[in-house]
Amino acid sequence: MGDNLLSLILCTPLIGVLVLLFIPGTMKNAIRWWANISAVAGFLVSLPLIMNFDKSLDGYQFVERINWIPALGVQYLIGVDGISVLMVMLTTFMGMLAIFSSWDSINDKVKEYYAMFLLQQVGMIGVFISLDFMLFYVFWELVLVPMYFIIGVWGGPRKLYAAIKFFLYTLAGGVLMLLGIITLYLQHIAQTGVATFEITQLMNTQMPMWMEQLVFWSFFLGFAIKVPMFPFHTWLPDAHTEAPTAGSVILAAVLLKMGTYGFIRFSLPLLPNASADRTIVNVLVVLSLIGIIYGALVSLMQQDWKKLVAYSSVSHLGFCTLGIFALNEQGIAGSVIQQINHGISTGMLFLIVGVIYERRHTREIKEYGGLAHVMPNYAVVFAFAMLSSAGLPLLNGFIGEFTILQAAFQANMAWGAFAVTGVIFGAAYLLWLYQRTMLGEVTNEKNKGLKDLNWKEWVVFVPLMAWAIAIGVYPKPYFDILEKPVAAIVERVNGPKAPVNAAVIELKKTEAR
Amino acid sequence: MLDTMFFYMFALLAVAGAILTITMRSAVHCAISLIASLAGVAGLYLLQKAEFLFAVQLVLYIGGIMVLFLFVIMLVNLDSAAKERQFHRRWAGGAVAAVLAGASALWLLSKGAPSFGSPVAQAAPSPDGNVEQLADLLFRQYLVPFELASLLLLVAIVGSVLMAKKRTS
Amino acid sequence: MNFLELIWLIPFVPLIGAGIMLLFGRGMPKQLVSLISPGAVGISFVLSLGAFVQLMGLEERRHEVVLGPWIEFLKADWGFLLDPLSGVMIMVVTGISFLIHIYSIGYMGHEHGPRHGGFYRFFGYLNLFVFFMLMLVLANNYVLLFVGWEGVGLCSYLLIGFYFHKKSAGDAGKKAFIVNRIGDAGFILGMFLLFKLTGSLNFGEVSAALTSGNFPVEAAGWGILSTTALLLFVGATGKSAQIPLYVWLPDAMEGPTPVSALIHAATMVTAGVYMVARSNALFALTPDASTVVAVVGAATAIFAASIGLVQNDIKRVLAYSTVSQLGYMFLAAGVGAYWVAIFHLFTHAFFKALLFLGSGSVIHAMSGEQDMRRMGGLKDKIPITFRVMFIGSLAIAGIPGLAGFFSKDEILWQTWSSPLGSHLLYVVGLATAAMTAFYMWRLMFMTFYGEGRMDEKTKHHIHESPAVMTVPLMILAAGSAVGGWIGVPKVFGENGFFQAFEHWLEPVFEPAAKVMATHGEHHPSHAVELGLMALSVCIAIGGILLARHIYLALKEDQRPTGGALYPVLLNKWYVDELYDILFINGLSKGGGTVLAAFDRSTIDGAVNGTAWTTRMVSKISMWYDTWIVDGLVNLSAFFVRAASYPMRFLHTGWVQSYALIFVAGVLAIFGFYWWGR
Amino acid sequence: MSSFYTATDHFVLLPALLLALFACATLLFDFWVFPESQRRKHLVWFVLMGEVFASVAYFRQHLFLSQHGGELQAFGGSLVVDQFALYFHWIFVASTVIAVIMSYKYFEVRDEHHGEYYGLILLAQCGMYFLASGNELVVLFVGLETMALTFYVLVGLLKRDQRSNEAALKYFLLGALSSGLLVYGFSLLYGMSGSTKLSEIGAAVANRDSGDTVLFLAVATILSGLLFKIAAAPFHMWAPDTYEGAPTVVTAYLAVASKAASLALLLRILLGPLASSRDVWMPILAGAALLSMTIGNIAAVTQTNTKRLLAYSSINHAGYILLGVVAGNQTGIQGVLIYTMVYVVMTLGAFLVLTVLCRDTTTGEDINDLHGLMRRSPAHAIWMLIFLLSLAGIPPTAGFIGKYFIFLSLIETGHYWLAAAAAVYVAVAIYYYFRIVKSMFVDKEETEMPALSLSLGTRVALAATGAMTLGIGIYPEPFVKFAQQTLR
Amino acid sequence: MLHPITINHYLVLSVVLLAIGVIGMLVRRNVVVMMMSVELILNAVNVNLIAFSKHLQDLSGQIFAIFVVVVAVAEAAIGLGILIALFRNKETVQVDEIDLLKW
Repeated sequence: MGDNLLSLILCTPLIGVLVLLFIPGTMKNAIRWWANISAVAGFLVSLPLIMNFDKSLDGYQFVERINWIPALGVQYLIGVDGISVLMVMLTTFMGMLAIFSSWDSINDKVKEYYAMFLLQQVGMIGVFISLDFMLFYVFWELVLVPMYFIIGVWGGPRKLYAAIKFFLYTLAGGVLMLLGIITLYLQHIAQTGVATFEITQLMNTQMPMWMEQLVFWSFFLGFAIKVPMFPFHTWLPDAHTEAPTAGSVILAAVLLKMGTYGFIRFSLPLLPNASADRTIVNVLVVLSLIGIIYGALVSLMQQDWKKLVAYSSVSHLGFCTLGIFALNEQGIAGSVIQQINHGISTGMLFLIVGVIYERRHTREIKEYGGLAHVMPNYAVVFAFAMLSSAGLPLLNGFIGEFTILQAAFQANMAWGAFAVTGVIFGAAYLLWLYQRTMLGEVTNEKNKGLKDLNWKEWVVFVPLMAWAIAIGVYPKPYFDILEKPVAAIVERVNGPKAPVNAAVIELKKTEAR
Repeated sequence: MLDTMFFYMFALLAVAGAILTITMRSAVHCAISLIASLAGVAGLYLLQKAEFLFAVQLVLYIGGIMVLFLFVIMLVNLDSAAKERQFHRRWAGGAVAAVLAGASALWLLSKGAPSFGSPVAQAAPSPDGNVEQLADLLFRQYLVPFELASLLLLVAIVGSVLMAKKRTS
Repeated sequence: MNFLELIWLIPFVPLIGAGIMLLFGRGMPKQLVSLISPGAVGISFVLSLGAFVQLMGLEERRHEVVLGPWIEFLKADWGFLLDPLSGVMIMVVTGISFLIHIYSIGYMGHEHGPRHGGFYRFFGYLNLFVFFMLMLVLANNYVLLFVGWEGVGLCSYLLIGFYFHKKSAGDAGKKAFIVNRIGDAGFILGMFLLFKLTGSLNFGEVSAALTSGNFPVEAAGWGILSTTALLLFVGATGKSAQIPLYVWLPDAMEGPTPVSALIHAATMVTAGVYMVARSNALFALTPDASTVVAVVGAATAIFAASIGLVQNDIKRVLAYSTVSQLGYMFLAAGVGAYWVAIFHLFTHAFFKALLFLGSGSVIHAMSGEQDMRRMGGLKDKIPITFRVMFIGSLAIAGIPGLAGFFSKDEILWQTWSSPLGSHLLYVVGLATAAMTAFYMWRLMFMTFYGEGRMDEKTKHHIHESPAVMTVPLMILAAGSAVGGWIGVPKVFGENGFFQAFEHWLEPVFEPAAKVMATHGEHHPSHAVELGLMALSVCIAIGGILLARHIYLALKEDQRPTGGALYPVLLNKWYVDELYDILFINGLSKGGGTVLAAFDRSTIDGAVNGTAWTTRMVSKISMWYDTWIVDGLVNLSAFFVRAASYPMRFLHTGWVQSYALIFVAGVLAIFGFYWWGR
Repeated sequence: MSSFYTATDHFVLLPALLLALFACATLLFDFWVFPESQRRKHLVWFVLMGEVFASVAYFRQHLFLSQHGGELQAFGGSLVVDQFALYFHWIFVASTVIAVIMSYKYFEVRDEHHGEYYGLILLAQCGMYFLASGNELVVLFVGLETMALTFYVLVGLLKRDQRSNEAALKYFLLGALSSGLLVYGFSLLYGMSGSTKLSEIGAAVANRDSGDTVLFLAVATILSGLLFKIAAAPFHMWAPDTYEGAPTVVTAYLAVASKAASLALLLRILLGPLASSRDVWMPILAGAALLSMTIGNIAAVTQTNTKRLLAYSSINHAGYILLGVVAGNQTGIQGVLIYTMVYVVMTLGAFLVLTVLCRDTTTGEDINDLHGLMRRSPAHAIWMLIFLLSLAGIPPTAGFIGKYFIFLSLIETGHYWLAAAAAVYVAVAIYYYFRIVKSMFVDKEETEMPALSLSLGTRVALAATGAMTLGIGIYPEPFVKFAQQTLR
Repeated sequence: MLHPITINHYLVLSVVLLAIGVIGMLVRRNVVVMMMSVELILNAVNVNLIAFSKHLQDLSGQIFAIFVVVVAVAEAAIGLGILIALFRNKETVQVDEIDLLKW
């Protein structure tokens, strides 16, 4: 088992799907049970991964290699480093919770729903463990289809628009990225004569700067749309708003991370020169900053609860990309941690919207108000999620945001200064949302009889809250596990010498110690 | 010289027939013009020492196809069809495009005409024509297309019967 | 028992209390809540006391406990630092908190939250607050300090919005949180810059680096240090309600009165002062930044005091008073007299807590009435409250012998005499002192003297508060009375005990002192000092008398109206309105059409102009997002769809048009030939 | 030319002979051998038997070639069997088999019986045989016409249906025009070289400089004829109308087999005799490819008739295939071959599902007819989804592998902009393919429609195409190897 | 005037016939006449082939021409068959009235 652990993690949901197909569609509860069992199993089998992961080692662990399409140089090559191991854990964990949270909310086409969800798990895990670029790409695209259905079949009123927009947007990015991958691959062949998509090998490719930049932009399109970065973000609010709760959760918690993960795993190490290019870094940072501020501003104005949370994702992911393109160790590590944080906090926020949506079937903020009176526990959980999202110290959001801010500041003070405003706005839109929905008198008669959280909902929220606190109070394990891979990436981008900061403080005497 | 005269005569016949084919109002007249045109081309075949083809042209085309055409015209021809406009409303566009295409082709040919070089020295024409040689070629080198042509004709027979026959049930 | 090693328990005991309250408190009887929650703070107080005493016995008077790593690369550990400064702070925090917890048992016992059981929630929040406040003062690095810093902001938010069914309470809480966040943004940047400069955010290491001599004093012009200092100060202005970020504090009075006393008077708002004092090594190196601090402090002091002159809400008077007094503290810090700032913080904690709790007692007696115009003549009906308030008012007015006198007078003297100070600032400080005396006694006269102006029903209900409330009042009154004697001006002779406060804090402010020493000592004469002292006493008494004259002697219609100034002051210098005009009306007149779209009701919901600018921008952003960014996407989709029709309609069904296109295709190929060559 | 009909000749021609034989036999048996009631069933089995025989013959050729390598020439070089030809032969066999299986049920539903149909399909395959194996202009031309004429008839097979008549007529008229131009180009080729053999023409063409106008005229006319056959823009106009009007099974067969055969011809000519004038035809093909993708994708966006939609999709795929020819290197041609195979499989699959939908009550042609398919018949819906994903080129389906090779070759040869355009059109394509998906999975049917029952043959065919579509996508190694070996 | 006839004359004639045929395809409404135009086109090809055959002294051109004739015959047969089938249903041979299939 130890040798094939990753394959096992990858296959568990797949086996789940296959068995699911043989359960008659009318046995809804049996389907639910089985889907949940598969998801829990998926999480359980991923536990040995983090337990046996040796963070003191460089490079990849649990590597499995099978020649898949030798004619093209494509291998089934999977393995994890510190970054991906966190992502895999996030995926299995959030997937488990998301699946559990759908128990009551999905009553139509239950079998298909769970099948899609589990299939999506496979795709996402695959994305995070692939060490072969083509394998990665296959999983990358594989994720699209289940998500399309999750949004398009079980979604809200404008689900089809949202679903196809999501699909088209990300697919277009993905295909253009494929062109970049191919260019890289061909360059590698031209130089070494070896046809391979293995990323560690592709790293040896030397390319002229213009070509490297071209490839970078092509990767950029793929990843930035997925993240999504500022001008490519408009699919996100629609997709989030229309998706069923669990879909939104998994979309926010895991799917978007594929983009940032792509930047970290591929753009930076494979194209170090382009990634360090001033113009490119500036463009990306500026887009991130715009995303941070713009996402927050737009959030402020939303009348739709879920859309607000969706736009806040744009803002949060702006932090993630900012961290990446600060191009220093704290930035990337912070970015990864922030990605997890965003998964937890925004996941919670979506679950919270889902709880109320299920009771009232509307997401209009003005329909609510004073919910704290009728649903006190709900209000507490919401407050917790809100604070976690707003980056309150001792909760998870703070660690990521603060680290990223520091890293950005380290790279360029102006970046840090602009990014900090996102922290203010972040508090503003969330508090305002909280006030409009939770506080005040209960104005709407329909809200008077609402039930507070039931045990199933608690079961989902409690682990998330615990995790949020755990990261906030003791983030060291995360930093530790990220240390080696992040250092390797930074060294690759910035060269072996200490990073040269853009703004070196000029002191009259010797430099500060 | 005679060749030249004949050429122009046949060519004129062919072209005039062709023009009439596409301009005459009645389909029957068109068919007759086409016969003239085909006859002109047949004459050209003769000029070019393609006697066998000349014969084929006369027998097969004029004797065969044109009868078929006329037959069909008779079959489907309504008097009303003859009274209709023979050109559709936007005929000018089509004509201009085709003329342009033809002119371009001519221009291209005229530019490249020298590339065909001078004619290969003529062997002494055999008195009984070249049918024999032709047959030899056809049944040896072109055996495959010959056999294939039979399939083609089979398709044509089956197809036209299938299409044209009335549904029995 | 080694209390020094247990200092980390000081914050965590209240945290446990908070946890118990918030998780299990709902089912608990009130008695149990009243036992656990104040008890937890009591334990903290005992631990603090023990640690404080043991600290006195230490050679170096500094003890650090590191529990473990937190954010390693910033050198931010779970580290706790007990030194004289934090020692004073934990004593103040735990002490005052304990008293206020006790008081609250009585105060909140009568009040129910919006839903049954608000009692436990209140104590949960209060405990949580104490936890964060203690984290703030005990942290050994800036990041952990920031934890407390944000945490107290959160608790402030929660407690201001405690009556969350009231919209105004929710608004006020949100305003507080967001305004604080603006300050925090500056603070965060300040921290980053500091880290960049010194490579650490540990107090000790930062301080050591700054005093290592590698950093010259930025006497002339602005440098990186000044920027850093100012950024930190921006954070302080947010938390400590200084211009321009003071706007949240008066609104914060929406919260229950004990909260106002604890958070918005005695402890949390002083965090900014604490932080500036903690960063004294930095501020000392940046005289210009220090001057900014002093000027802002002085300006806030007089500005807030002037508003306080005319407020009619008893708690609002105290709120503006708090802002004003905090201005004093910054004035002191700005002129380099850090210990005085902390000293005033210390004394202020007593008398302002006292005054707030007293006012709470008054409000309690008045069945919730807060408007002083409907009070009067309460002197005899609630005698204990009256007496303790009397002491507090004297103290804050600066009557010699009481706590306020020593600290305030020391500030004024330092302002006059410090190399960083100036006589102009002194004058401002003096004027503020006069106003302080006036408004405090205006409050006293309007509340306790003269005729009762309340309606009959209320009058009937007036009663003295229970002992659980009055006892803490009395303890605080005692503190207000004698608390100043450990910081007697040196002009009265130097004696270990009477200057204990200054000496105690000396090691902490050593870095600043070192730098200040380079400015050169100059010793103004004792005569001047005594003269100024007399002046300020006279001024204070003058203020009291004036208030007595106007509010006791004169009838209502005879009172001077204050002319044109009165409405200005009453409307708080129109600052909120100014924000409105600047950011809303100006724009609305300029771009009426855009604003026409605005929903009037949401405008009402706007807490202030800044929020409105933001909202305006965000509305534009959203518009932009919907119509431009997304619009482009939809537009291209639309174009594809639109282009689809002509392409489909090429297929007219008419075969000759197809043939024509075919020929056109051939022509196009020919065309390519000409074009291509 | 010593012997008249050698063993080699026989060996090479055998599959065509068998096919012709079975075709004639089918035509005859239709009249009197098989009992009326079971005639259709017997005919299907008989045709399949013919395919088996042909396959055996092909297989023997295949074995021979893999043992001896190179190619087999017959009839003085008129016919040639090489791996390239065999590759296409296999495609023809496969598509014919599936088309025949599809037809059984379809014609029953449409209440049309034409025994000739089966004969004609075999005759069409015969024509295709000569297209793929012909090495000489006359063979190619007559082969092409054999195939084309058969299709004209097949398209018009539903004689009572005006739309079918009309489709046949339109296809015929335009087809005649295009083959006229094509053969005009052939005549010029002949004029330039004095021979009808491709190898000799190649030699003559190579002697001309690339600016030669006659050569250009020949290329232009030949290309317009060939592009017409593979339905590439701007010579695509016939396709939507013909696809729509023709019986669905014929549409399927036309879309795959005719296109594949014409492609074989196109490759034979462009990579054979015209290889040296690459500079002339490459830009034309690039333009046609771009135009095809544009028109195919964009016009399909608002199309509501599924057959028309698939017609546009096939125009689009023609564009992609041409891009591989534009790239023109080893990878590109390999891409063309793989793409063609993939295209055949997935298009047949998609049409299979449409055929199944064709019932008394519904033609299955409108996109609304697919409403609620997921509920009515999940298996079909899922198979259709897989085919559509493949058509769009989403991994891990076969379509992706095809597109991948096209992209690969384009980038390899530096055609970045073409690659980018091709990539962007993938997204556009998804839009309309997913309108079908939406219709199947999301929309509810307005009227209750009966659940679908399937004949065994359809099941097998569906499973086969589906398995191929997924199989090539998930484990493309053998197919890629196959294509590579073809080009060696 | 009477200069010797070269291959070029034939080529020109061929193009002219071809063009006329194409024009006929494009402008005539009667399907039967359109089919005649197809015959014209194929004849143009034959003129070409024969001319080349003569010019090059190579008989295969003639063979090719024969096959073209055969194809023309077959095409005409099929085309006319289709036309008859259509005519049975539609009662028209005017091509612009045949537009059921569009868009």
